[in-house]
Amino acid sequence: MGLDLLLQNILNPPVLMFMLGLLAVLLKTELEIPQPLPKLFSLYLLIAIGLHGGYELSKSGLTLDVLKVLLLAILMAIAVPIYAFFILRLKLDVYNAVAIAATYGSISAVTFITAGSFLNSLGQSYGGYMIAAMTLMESPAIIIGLILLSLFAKRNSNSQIEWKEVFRESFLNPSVYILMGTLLIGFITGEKGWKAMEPLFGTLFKGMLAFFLLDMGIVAGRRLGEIKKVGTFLVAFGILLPIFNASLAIALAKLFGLSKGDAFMFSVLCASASYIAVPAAMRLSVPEANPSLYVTMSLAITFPFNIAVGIPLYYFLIDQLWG
Amino acid sequence: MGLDLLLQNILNPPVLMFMLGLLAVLLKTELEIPQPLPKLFSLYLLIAIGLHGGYELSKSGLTLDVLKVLLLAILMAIAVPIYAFFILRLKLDVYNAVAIAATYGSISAVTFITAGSFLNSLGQSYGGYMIAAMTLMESPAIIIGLILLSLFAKRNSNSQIEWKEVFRESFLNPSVYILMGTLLIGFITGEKGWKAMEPLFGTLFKGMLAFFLLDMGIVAGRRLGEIKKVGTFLVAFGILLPIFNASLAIALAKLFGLSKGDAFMFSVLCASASYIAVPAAMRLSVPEANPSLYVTMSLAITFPFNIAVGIPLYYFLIDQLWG
Amino acid sequence: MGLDLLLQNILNPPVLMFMLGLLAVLLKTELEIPQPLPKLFSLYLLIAIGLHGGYELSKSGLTLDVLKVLLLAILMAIAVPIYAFFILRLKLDVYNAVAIAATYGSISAVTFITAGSFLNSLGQSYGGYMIAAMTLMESPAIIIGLILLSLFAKRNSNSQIEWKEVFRESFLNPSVYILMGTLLIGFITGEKGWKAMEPLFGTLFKGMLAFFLLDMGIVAGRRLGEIKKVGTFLVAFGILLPIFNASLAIALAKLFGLSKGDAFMFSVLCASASYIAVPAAMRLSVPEANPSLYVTMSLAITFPFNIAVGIPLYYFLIDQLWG
Amino acid sequence: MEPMKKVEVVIDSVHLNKVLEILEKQGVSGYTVIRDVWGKGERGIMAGDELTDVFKNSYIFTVCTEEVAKRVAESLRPLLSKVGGVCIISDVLWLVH
Amino acid sequence: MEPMKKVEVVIDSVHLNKVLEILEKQGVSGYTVIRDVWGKGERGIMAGDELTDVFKNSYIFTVCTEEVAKRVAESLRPLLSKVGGVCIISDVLWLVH
Amino acid sequence: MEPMKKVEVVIDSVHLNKVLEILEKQGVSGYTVIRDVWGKGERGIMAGDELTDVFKNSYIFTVCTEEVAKRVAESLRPLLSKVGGVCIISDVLWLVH
Ligand SMILES: Nc1ncnc2c1ncn2[C@@H]1O[C@H](COP(=O)(O)O)[C@@H](O)[C@H]1O
Ligand SMILES: Nc1ncnc2c1ncn2[C@@H]1O[C@H](COP(=O)(O)O)[C@@H](O)[C@H]1O
Ligand SMILES: Nc1ncnc2c1ncn2[C@@H]1O[C@H](COP(=O)(O)O)[C@@H](O)[C@H]1O
Ligand code: NA
Ligand code: NA
Ligand code: NA
Repeated sequence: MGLDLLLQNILNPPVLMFMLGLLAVLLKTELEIPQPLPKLFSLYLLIAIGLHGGYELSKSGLTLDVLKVLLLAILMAIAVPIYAFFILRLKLDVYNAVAIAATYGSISAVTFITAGSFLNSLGQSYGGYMIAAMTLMESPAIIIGLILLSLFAKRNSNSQIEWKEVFRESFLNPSVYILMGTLLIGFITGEKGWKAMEPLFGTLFKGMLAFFLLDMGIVAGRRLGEIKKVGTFLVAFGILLPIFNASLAIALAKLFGLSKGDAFMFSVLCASASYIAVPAAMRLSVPEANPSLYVTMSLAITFPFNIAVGIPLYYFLIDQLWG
Repeated sequence: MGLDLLLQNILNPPVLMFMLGLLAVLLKTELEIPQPLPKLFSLYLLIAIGLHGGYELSKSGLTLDVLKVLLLAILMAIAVPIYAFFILRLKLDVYNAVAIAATYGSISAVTFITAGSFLNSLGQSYGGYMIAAMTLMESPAIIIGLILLSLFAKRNSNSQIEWKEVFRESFLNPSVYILMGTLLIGFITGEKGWKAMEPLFGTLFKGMLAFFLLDMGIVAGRRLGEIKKVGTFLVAFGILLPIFNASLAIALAKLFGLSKGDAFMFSVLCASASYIAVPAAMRLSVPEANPSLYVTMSLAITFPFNIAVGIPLYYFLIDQLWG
Repeated sequence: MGLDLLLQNILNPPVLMFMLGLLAVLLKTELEIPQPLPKLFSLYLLIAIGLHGGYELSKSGLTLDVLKVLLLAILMAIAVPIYAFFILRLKLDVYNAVAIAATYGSISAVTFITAGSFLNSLGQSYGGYMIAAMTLMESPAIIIGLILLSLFAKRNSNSQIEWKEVFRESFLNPSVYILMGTLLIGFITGEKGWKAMEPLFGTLFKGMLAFFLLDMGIVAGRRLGEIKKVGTFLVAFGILLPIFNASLAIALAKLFGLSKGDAFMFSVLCASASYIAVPAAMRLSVPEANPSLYVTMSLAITFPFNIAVGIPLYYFLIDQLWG
Repeated sequence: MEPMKKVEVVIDSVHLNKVLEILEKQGVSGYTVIRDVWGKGERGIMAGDELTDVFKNSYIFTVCTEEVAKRVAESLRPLLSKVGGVCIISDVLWLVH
Repeated sequence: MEPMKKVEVVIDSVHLNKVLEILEKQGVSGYTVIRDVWGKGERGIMAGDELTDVFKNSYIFTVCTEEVAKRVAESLRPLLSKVGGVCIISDVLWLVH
Repeated sequence: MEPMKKVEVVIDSVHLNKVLEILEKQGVSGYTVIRDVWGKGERGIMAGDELTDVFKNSYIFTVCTEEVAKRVAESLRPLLSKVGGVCIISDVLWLVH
């Protein structure tokens, strides 16, 4: 694969900041970014891509291509957790299989954002509707996971799933909500609105991403220690499944004739795993599953892999097909 | 009233962000902006308007018009809590009447700021000395309130008012202090100083306001539930008194020949109610009053009303008179 | 000394913000900037100078001059704590002498940064490698201090120094680490990287500094009360030693032919005292020493002195010699 | 001063609401909550992870009469045995005002 | 180990200083404070409102001798009955060092 | 419900890790920590200074058997007498689940 691409990706302040954070933990420095600063950054990033995506949409409008992308997004959001579950069942009990499957069925906004700034640095772009696609892909996996659970797990009465709760939790979790909301605001206020918001939510974007990735590195680093507990099977799973998901996404993207940029962002979405929305939901609804499995896999294995290797890799593949 | 004005006001990212926050609570999403982030934003906004106002003052200088405005400001800051008190006494005990009267006698910086960015979006402006006026209007209501209290409430010895404490609390509360201080700094450092501060405290202003209003929406939303406890009389009071205050302010402004922009900002100041400085003081000095009355009214009724309807309404009235 | 220089320095928003913070405490306002906001600002400032310094280095490259500066830096970082210790022993027990000596042997990044923006406002600049020099000067004092301790203090067995711990603590303390890391990132990513980071870490720099100095003023103000406990000897020490250190630094700088800007920044480094890294290390390794001595001296005496008087003073001296 | 029982609970923060519901249901006169405590127990270390919010505990205590305390303890048991956490009861004197 | 009393107080944060003054006045050897706790009681829910800081409690405890504890309790009563809050006292053993 | 001991410690946060090591070494089944508490004692006021992090305490409590509690107390004594802080022990009932 194009080594230049790999370097092109890694030799970027944001990615290097991520590694700086990782290293900080490995070297046992006491560097930390205490709450609620990480919340400030993640909130900022969500609002920023929401507003910008909405503004882009207000220019492009809702074309048929958009619908195509959104459909593909939902399709994958339903398919991934299902096949992931059955793969995981080969080695794991139902509870952990469900939790991990749901984690990989959903997406990571920060991976998406980092991929976006990588695409940018190559002088290319993607449609604002990809933000909508991302939003649509965040929640279904939770529902699918719990359906699988109620199908395959024999639980005693006092641990019935409260479906109403679950649906609210899934479709109204903060990140989904803020993304949808700002997408709408960006769409409504269009050019004028964006001009007013751009200095904060546009111009500073890359710097804030770098700042946040420093924290992501620290958080991921803290989990590194637990990888051994995770075991080879799950480590392999945490790397191979994303590659598989991305490849599948690329194939579909080609089949449905997505643009190069959109195809890339779509593949990144499918390859990424959730470390906030889904874990939160799983802790509540599947306490039998072990968080240090699914959180560690998503944060300490898949996220770093995607940031460092996955992003250029998927782009490389797409570059071959789209040219 | 000009529907276009209403839309012009609402279809702005900041106001829409406020509604997004409100809705987040109504939909029971777990969206929250934890402390001390709100403090960061409010501090930023206070410093920003302080520095900018001071810079503007350094250009315009202290003219007679300025003194006129400041006098009007103090006048209203004294008058409002007094007549508000007697209106409230029709239905409430002395303690709650005092607390609510003081709340409406003081001002809300964020309402003022939002009005300012609305004025901006209409391509108009106001004098930097309006910031000074705002600062002067924050504290007197507290003193007036406590004077009314000592006149009309028969309290047992152990709850004597500690006047020294009260004066410090009122005139040196953080927001008053930071506004006066940065106003002075902006004035002293003038052009050169502002050039250095503008990238952070000028260019990013609208974005930060939008970010903060998202939080204001959440906080206001949390109180919405308590409106029923507040009762029709106080709900009506929370909407009608601001309109009355604004109208009175507009009349005075016309009488004293204020400029259009200044008149508008002045009317907004009189219409707004405090939800930080005064409640803090009231909790300390009037524990007999029920915070969920005065906080709810100011945050969940008057603030949203002013942000969404009041601002364009007052502007509309002024537009009729100033043309 | 050039009064104009003094004013030139003080009549700057950042320095005035510092005084505003100080005054806030003296006037007993309840103004505060709660954690982790100060951490956000200090982290921001460290990252910003790190990235920018690295970028500058990538342009200038590692010349012989650079090595000269770095050597001087290490030299002073070793010399200062030693002679400071023996001066302090005239009045203090070993433990407090060690802690204070280490405090003054190390540096204060914020003093350095404030000096930098003062230099800027005079239209002059310094080499990016000065950041590296600063980084090198942060830790040695801790080691020297503990060596002095083990030489001169007779402690019972259960308080042996854990040298391994100490070295990690010193050379991998968060600020040293983040400075080295971002310096490297800035160096590697060069022009392209800086362009992406500049909007956040360059353009906003002065504003953020002002914001942070407001907090520094509050924190320093809180300690002012303890100055009387510190006693005349230590107060004098907290002002005279910095002046002496700076003069020595200037002499060396002249001797080794440093550029004017570098000489100034170097003198400021030697004159400044640590209030984070070293106190943290001392609390852990020298609990017998009284933190309210060394923290108060560094925060409430030396820091304000340098910010207000030291910076223009050192510059004045240099101006005489370099012309 | 009235003799009362103090019931203390430490539990994963996601389950805080369940605990409060139980307290309300058993009719305690009030409770106090400290968010963001961390600790270690059977389920390993719970050192609040800034990002994911997983692994974070809450501490709740309520002062109530002995039999309310008993009822609270009983109705907490199933929850605790499912999701972990601790519950302890001790004697206190309550200042009546 | 010395037998002592532990006095715990939960009160609206605006009144924290008043409580500390009382403790000092009664001559306790020290105290520990946890800011930003929330809870529920006669006066309804106190769930620290991020913006206005209204509805936020503080938790204070002090370890002292029995008669100091008694005096503290007595001098706290009027404050608590005016502004609300709770005060409880329990037995502890103090590790002398 | 099993009778147990509750051991509470307040100490300067820099020494928190030392305390936890001691608890582990004495084999407690778990512990709970509250960071960022402040207070006053022999060593004066410890009101967490936002910037330097000096003057900040941590609060730790562990529930354990009487003899573990005794051992913990003994092994804490030297540390406390060197760096200050308090340690108290009280009786609690532990809800077995
Ligand atoms: N023996 C103990 N003493 C104090 N706190 C405990 C103890 N055991 C558990 N905890 C607290 O309860 C939480 C959950 O415990 P567990 O379910 O055993 O993992 C832990 O994270 C600790 O905060
Ligand atoms: N029974 C109780 N147990 C524990 N904490 C309580 C209890 N009652 C009140 N509190 C605390 O004391 C605060 C004030 O109580 P109150 O004055 O009754 O509203 C509440 O917000 C709670 O944090
Ligand atoms: N009598 C006491 N009651 C409650 N907490 C105390 C007491 N004495 C000391 N503390 C806490 O222990 C910390 C250190 O105490 P000291 O070492 O005596 O300064 C203080 O900052 C308080 O938080
Ligand atoms: Na995925
Ligand atoms: Na008003
Ligand atoms: Na120095």
